[in-house]
Amino acid sequence: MDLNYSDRHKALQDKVRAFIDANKHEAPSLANVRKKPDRATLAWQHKLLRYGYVGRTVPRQYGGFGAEPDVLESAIISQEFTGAGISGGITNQGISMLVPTLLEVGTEKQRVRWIAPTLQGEIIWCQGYSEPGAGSDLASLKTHAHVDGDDFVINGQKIWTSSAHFADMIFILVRTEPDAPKHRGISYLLVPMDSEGIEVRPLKTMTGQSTFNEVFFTDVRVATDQIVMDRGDGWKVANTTLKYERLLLGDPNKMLNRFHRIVKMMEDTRIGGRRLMDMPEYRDRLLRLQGEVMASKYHGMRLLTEADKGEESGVKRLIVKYFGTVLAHKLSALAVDVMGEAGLAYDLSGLGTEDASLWNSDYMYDIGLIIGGGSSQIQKNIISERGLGMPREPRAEPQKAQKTMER
Amino acid sequence: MDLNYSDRHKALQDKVRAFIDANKHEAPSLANVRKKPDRATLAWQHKLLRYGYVGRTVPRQYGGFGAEPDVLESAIISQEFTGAGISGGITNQGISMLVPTLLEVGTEKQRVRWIAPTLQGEIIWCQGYSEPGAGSDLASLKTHAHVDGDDFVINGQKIWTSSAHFADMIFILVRTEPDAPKHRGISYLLVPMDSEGIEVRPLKTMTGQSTFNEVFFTDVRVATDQIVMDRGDGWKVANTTLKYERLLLGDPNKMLNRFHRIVKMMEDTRIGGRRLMDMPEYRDRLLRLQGEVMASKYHGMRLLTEADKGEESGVKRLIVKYFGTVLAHKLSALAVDVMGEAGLAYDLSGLGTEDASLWNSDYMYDIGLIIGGGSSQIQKNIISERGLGMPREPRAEPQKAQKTMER
Amino acid sequence: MDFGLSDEQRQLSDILGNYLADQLPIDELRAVADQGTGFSDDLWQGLVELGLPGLLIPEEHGGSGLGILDAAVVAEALGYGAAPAPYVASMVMAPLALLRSGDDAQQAAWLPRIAAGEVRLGLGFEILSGGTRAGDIALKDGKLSGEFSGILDGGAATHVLLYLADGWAVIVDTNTDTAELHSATTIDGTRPLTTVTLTDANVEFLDAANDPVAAAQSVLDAGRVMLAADTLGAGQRMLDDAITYAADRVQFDRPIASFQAVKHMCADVVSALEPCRALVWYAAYAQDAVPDEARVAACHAKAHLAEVGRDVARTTTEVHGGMGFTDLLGLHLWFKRIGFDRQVLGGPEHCRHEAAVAQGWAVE
Amino acid sequence: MDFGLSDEQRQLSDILGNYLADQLPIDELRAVADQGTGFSDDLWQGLVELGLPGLLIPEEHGGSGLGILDAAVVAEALGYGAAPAPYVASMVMAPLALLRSGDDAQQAAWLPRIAAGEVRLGLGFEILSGGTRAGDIALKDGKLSGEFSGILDGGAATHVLLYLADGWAVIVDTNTDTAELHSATTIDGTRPLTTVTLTDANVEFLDAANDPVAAAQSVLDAGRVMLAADTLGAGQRMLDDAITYAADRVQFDRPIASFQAVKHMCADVVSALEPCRALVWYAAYAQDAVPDEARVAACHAKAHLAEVGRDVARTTTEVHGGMGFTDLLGLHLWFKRIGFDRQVLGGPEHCRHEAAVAQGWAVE
Repeated sequence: MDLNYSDRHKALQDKVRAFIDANKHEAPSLANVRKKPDRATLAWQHKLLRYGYVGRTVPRQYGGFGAEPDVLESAIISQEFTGAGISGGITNQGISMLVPTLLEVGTEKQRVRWIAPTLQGEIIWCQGYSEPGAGSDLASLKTHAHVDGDDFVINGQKIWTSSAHFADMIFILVRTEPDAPKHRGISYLLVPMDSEGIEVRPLKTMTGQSTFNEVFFTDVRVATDQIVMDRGDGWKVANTTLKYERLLLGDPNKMLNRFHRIVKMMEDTRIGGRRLMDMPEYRDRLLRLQGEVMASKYHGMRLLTEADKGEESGVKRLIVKYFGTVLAHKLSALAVDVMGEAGLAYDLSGLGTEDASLWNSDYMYDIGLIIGGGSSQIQKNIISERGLGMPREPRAEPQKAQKTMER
Repeated sequence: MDLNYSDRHKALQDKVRAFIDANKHEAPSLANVRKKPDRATLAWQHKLLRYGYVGRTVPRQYGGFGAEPDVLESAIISQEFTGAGISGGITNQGISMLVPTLLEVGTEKQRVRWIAPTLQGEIIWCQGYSEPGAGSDLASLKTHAHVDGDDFVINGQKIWTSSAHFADMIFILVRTEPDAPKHRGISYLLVPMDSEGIEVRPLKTMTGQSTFNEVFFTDVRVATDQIVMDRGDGWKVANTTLKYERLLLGDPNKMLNRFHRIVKMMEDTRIGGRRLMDMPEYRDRLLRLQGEVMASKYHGMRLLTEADKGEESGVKRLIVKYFGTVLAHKLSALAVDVMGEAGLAYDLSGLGTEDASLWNSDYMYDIGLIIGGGSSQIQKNIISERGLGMPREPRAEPQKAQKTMER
Repeated sequence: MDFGLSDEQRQLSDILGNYLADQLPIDELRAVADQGTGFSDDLWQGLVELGLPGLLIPEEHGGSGLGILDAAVVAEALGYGAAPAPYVASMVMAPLALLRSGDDAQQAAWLPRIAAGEVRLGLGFEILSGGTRAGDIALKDGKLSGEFSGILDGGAATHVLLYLADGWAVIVDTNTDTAELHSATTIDGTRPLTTVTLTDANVEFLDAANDPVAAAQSVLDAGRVMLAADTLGAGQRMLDDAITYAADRVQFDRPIASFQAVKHMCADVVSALEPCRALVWYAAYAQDAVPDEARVAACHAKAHLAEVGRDVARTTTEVHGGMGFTDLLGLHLWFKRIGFDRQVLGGPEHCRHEAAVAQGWAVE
Repeated sequence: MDFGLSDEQRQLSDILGNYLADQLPIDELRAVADQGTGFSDDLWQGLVELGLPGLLIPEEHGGSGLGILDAAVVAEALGYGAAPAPYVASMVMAPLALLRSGDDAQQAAWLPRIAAGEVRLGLGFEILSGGTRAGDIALKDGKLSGEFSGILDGGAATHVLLYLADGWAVIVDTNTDTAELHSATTIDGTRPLTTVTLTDANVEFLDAANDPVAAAQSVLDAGRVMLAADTLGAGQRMLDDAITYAADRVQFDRPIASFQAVKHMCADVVSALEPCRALVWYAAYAQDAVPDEARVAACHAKAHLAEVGRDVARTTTEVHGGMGFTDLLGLHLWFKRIGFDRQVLGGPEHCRHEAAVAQGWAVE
């Protein structure tokens, strides 16, 4: 057990801190990282690329920094930028998912064409996986494409597509082989978002915001060479991509930071003249959560260590999404509760505080996080089957694409 | 809404109270109701029968009191005896389950032969349903009987058989038609416990007590006319029996009485010099449970009313076992917790109090109740499928007896 | 013994339920919620025609003279429909306040106008307003000044009825320069929370009660029972929707309702929610018929429904998966309604503490 | 950074785990538990041979001079095996008490004998004894009288080490007429709780600590971490058993492990339990290496494991169905072990309150 970084990692941490100190005046607002990048954002991105704080392990020939993969280095870089409240670069699924996927299964031509512009923020990607009828059961997706001359012609609908309203490209799963078994009839295509026949509609959620979209495809044409791997390999490609998503380790301090915000609020706020921290019922709930938050933090450090050593974390990794999202929701629930009526405020006029509005938004968004990216029920299936080796349920019917898919 | 009894029911309540007052000196100890009845117990049983406080709705020709069924009357009688801490008669599954079953599906000969002696406490019954390998999936039972001359010959094992160590008779489910579908291969037999080849072994549970038994059958012979309904009808008969078990409504005040015991303890006990009720964390838990206890009580009154009116209570009835057993366990958990180290005591020597020992026993026994008679998981299947009309799971295999059953 | 609703109460529930199902389709509801006033003129007129404002008002004053259990039946139906209508304060608490603390003349002046739907009173308790600052309401020469927040049903109120910290009730006309109303956007678009800023405002005192604090508490308790009933209705709606959605939604070639995990979520919800119905009924009935238990029952109904409601709201949303998180089905309107009910007139910890005090288990 | 166990710690865990799996079959364990002394001579000798009593004792006094994280690894393995052995008090807290508060002569006198397995100290804190009467321990002319309850590892102790209410520690020889031990049957047969009745007993004071209260607290904290680790091990065992049982048990023509409900119960258990491992490790490590966080971490490890442990114990018992409720599999020995760990040295509410005090969020 050693909670300190090695000299090498300590040196990197110092270097990142120095970089942030020296350059933070140039950093774009954090609010901009999920928008179409402006000039300042692009300049910041290019600088981060040069220093290796973005695209760190991407080979130099594809526009990256060419460093050896090192989990702790990545974690340190991410923690330092987050901790300082400074943008760590453009965040989109092109950088986090498509780039590693192309590195693993793309052709040389595809790597050369897409990776560098993606890292540089010149191409923003969105992800077209989920559909209204294919959520937990993603492989039942119905958006389909048939070949017409040199093109695929795509029809269907995707949902939960964040960034679609400003993305340049979408990587998308479509059914191209309607007669093949469910998982083997899917292809993975790269499609320009300005193609004729694509319509993006904002998707409003319970928080009132529209951070997601629905994307409709009507006879959208894309050249047949815009495919990654072969026809019918899409499920395999997507799982490569998902693997990288799963590899992204959360910041072990994330829950702790959230917890400290509640502590501060409970220490500073009086409701009906009484300090929130002095109400034993609330305080005991706070302390219960502190125990969970500490467990979450040290579990995260344990996972980082294992990843650093190249060990398989198995069930330890698989539980993170489930317990993490539920814990986040418990934290926001406490925050909302302790504010009483003042905690109902959902704008900043009159009643309530900024805290109330933000925590309420979190309280609802956290439910979205519990559901999204594999609901708790799916997570528990994964944990028990892949993590604990428990048997699958008997299948309802043989695994094949349904007729309705072929309309 | 009317919380008062009608004049007729009030009159019954007065009558029962007067009876208890006048006769309680004759009542046997409550500790004896689940033992082999002694002379005092039998005398009390006969008196209760005469007054109609036992066998109330059983027709006179079978030794009962011959009253019209009336749910509130039964509830009042039960509550008065329980409330006064006085035995309401011998408790065994012969009286609660077999008698109503014989009344519904028994032959005239069976009714005449078994019902009166059972009510009078001359024949004590135990129930042979569950097996080590057939719990939730009761219909997969493997104890079997074949016909040899005028006898069934029974081999196999039953478990969870309370009273078996002193019972005179057992009503038992055995597989008699190995080639029939699972649910249609079972017969319901009435077997003397002194038959050669029956061995009773006490079954110790986590509480340390042995209130249950295992019963082993080795070539046990019973005459073929000792069957209720026909061969293969056993599952139907058992469901008649279970219907009566399910009809037994709990006392709405049961949880409330338990709750009041905790209140008293928390008001009277000091740990480390501090009154338990003055510890806000414990008090808030107590109050949370008070809300649940009140909901449970009024829900029970609602069910009584519906039963009294002959209405079907549907899901309202189906949830009772699940939430009731879980609530009981939450109450005993609080009781154990508030006593701290003193709450660990499990005998009455030295450390701790009678309370500690009793609550600890309850804390464990309550888990048995959550599991027994259909675990929480089975209860939730029943609630969602029968109560909420949700579809069953697809079956793993066609429903039939397995080969292993026919050894 | 007859623990349950009368035929008339079932009818009342059915009529109102059918009315809301017909007259308040989800698009209409969403449109009203987006405004955030908690008020729709059409709906209001409909409820007036159904006689709701006069429910608790004696017949001599133009009402139907029903009891608090009847009012709870209505609250449950309104919660089931997430009806954006001033009910808890305007139709239940304010009439009760006048009946408990108004003199004959005040009752004769106010109650018929409330019953007729001509005046709508918002209502607030200074002591529960949840303000993060210390209260600053001052009474000087019979005029009231200061800021008073946490007012229920203030979105389209003609007057507000305020309980001051000492238990006295006053009515303020909102249509004057001395009273300025601001309704904040809360999570629940169907019912706002309102702040009134008073500057030497004329007030009408309701001071005919022998025990003003007890009178104020009984009004508060009735309001809490209504909020509990509202949560009950909203929770039942979310459960019904979840069961329907799960039956229709197919994943892995099966309706998700056939998955044990989904079934057990629904079983957990109904097992927690259904006993709440009896608790709410009893608490409502006790307000009129069992005075000794009225306080404790009201506190527990409010607190217990708040806790169960939260779990119900989250679980049923999860059953809906991603669709539950979108605005597409409008399910979140009920989720937020339950969240609102939880926090106003005292959160669950607060209510439980009051129940403890009422039973002598804690000091105030 | 290297958050995890060293190879040596893994080895220690494996060796002890294998030893217990071999030497403590369920029948043997049940037999010892039925006696209720928490002591088996064979097992004790085995643990002495493995060097456990000297784990924390410096090499100069015949021990191996390891740290509290090593001790926690051992505690987890003992919990996994439900080992009926005096460990938490005899092998961890008592040596630490001597190291923190004993002078050189006392250390030289006691520690080698502890390391050799010749003396076994029970240990108790007057302030946490959980007695329902006010404490009645009196010190007069250097002799101690009164009843002292809640002593850990007192079942076969040669001496007891008592922390008096003011933080002073004393050692009492139990083999005299002036000290009478009574070990009560608790729910956990593998570890009793003992009461000692003293009548003008001679005591040896450990009074070399500069800050006796801080020294006492650090011993208490270490004990709490050990109990947390014990629960972790016991919980892991129950989960492992549940998974195995569910895979073997067939109902409705399927192993019950293939039912979603059963799978999700196990998923809930592992999701709660596995992060506890990191918390326990950290709390143990902090006792030696992060003094500023040692108290809070120990309190939270104890409290959090108590809460998680309870859920784990109940859920895994439920997975076993009726068999979990019988004595046939002996599963209840772990259930009870977890229940014992929860209550001794301060229940979870108590520990959380101490954590709040330590962080300035509450007053004592």
